[in-house]
Amino acid sequence: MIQITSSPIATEHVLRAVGDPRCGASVLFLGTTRAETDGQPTETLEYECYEPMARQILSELEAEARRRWPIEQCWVVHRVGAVGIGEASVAIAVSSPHRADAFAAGQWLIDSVKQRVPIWKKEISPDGREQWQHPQSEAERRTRMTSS
Amino acid sequence: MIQITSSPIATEHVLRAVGDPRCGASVLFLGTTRAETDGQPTETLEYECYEPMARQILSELEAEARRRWPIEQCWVVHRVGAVGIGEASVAIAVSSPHRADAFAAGQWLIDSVKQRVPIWKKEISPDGREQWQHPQSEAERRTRMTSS
Amino acid sequence: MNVIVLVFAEARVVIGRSSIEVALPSGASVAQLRREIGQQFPRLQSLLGRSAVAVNQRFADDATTLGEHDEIAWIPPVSGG
Amino acid sequence: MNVIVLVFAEARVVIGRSSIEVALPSGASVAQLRREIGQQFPRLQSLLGRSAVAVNQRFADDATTLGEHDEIAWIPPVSGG
Repeated sequence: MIQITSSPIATEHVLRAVGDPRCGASVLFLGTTRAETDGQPTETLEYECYEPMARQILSELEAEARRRWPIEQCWVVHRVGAVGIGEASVAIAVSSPHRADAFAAGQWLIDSVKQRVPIWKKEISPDGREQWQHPQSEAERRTRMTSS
Repeated sequence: MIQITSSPIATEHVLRAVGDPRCGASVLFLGTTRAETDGQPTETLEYECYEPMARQILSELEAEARRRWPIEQCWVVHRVGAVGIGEASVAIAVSSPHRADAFAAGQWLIDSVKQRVPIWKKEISPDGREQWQHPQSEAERRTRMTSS
Repeated sequence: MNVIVLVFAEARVVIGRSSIEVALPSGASVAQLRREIGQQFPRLQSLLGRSAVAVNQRFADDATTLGEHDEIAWIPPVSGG
Repeated sequence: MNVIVLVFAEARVVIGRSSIEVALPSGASVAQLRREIGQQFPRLQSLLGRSAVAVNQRFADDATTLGEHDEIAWIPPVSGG
């Protein structure tokens, strides 16, 4: 299940939705807005999305995750618009009979979302400065992959 | 934070509790009762616990996870008593500035809970047969580590 | 032919519009589109060089040829999640 | 000396009690305790062989010596999670 929404992500709903009597393991990942990035304070984040293509790529990622791991339920929810400190910008939940698969699929999905989905983040600092995040290079992109 | 409880696990509360403005990533793992194990139907599970020692070991596991990964918040909740199909017997939630640490710590914690904490599971089948789960050997224990 | 190119994020803000119209010879490729955009918006050349181009909601390489009715998008490096 | 040993799960059910009292020479080790329990409950020897022993809520090896006031527990293979 793929969702792109400008409302706060209903994490409890996502978690309930991946519950499955065939599954012994559910893994939920939440990406949330940090108060600081590299020592710079953040007031809020704003996400822009090329929505039809983002839906398309997210659906492909879900299909690929289902091919690679025996997962039963899979939800990827990405928020767009303004997201305050501590709020979730992305939620990924998978359930699987065995926990190693749920962890692996969840981690692969969030890594892939960050690399491949046409969504962009703007950081707004408390003094009003706005900075679009466009990773500079492969090296920087690899750094980003290990961040948040 | 360590909890051993005979009430249903309040997963949304656990998730909120690990939210932290310093953290960009939260990972929640839920271990839930499957309707079948190796083709055998399960009606319910019952967990027995040597509680003071279980608390002691769980606290040590939390401390070790905090030493090994830069996690900010860490909750391990284990349910005891009867747990119905689809309900969570264990919830593990960690938050971290960087998501790879949250995934690694969460996975290590559930693996360690299954190996080291004095808690025992009894499977009760629909026809009333009861079977305590006492893994036979290291090899079988390794198999269990990859299950649920 | 004239193609419409959707633009996003920093490119959108600098250009001040969410799409641009670009005149190209008919049957032009993504590579030609990139050159034309780079000439129109020299301030965005560095960002353009790091960007992808999508045609009909799929990432496209430089050799892909374009038609007037294709949905074309300039995709700056992504930063979702 | 007499020590009290807490028992759990299948051991508890087979024995029918949640603790047992075991008579041991004073200063006896965990290894001696295991032998004594094995003789008292021959049906549980296989489970006992796969079990751990905890003393004062810590896993203890066979050489650990026991005192009358220690909290001793027979820990069958665990299956939480």
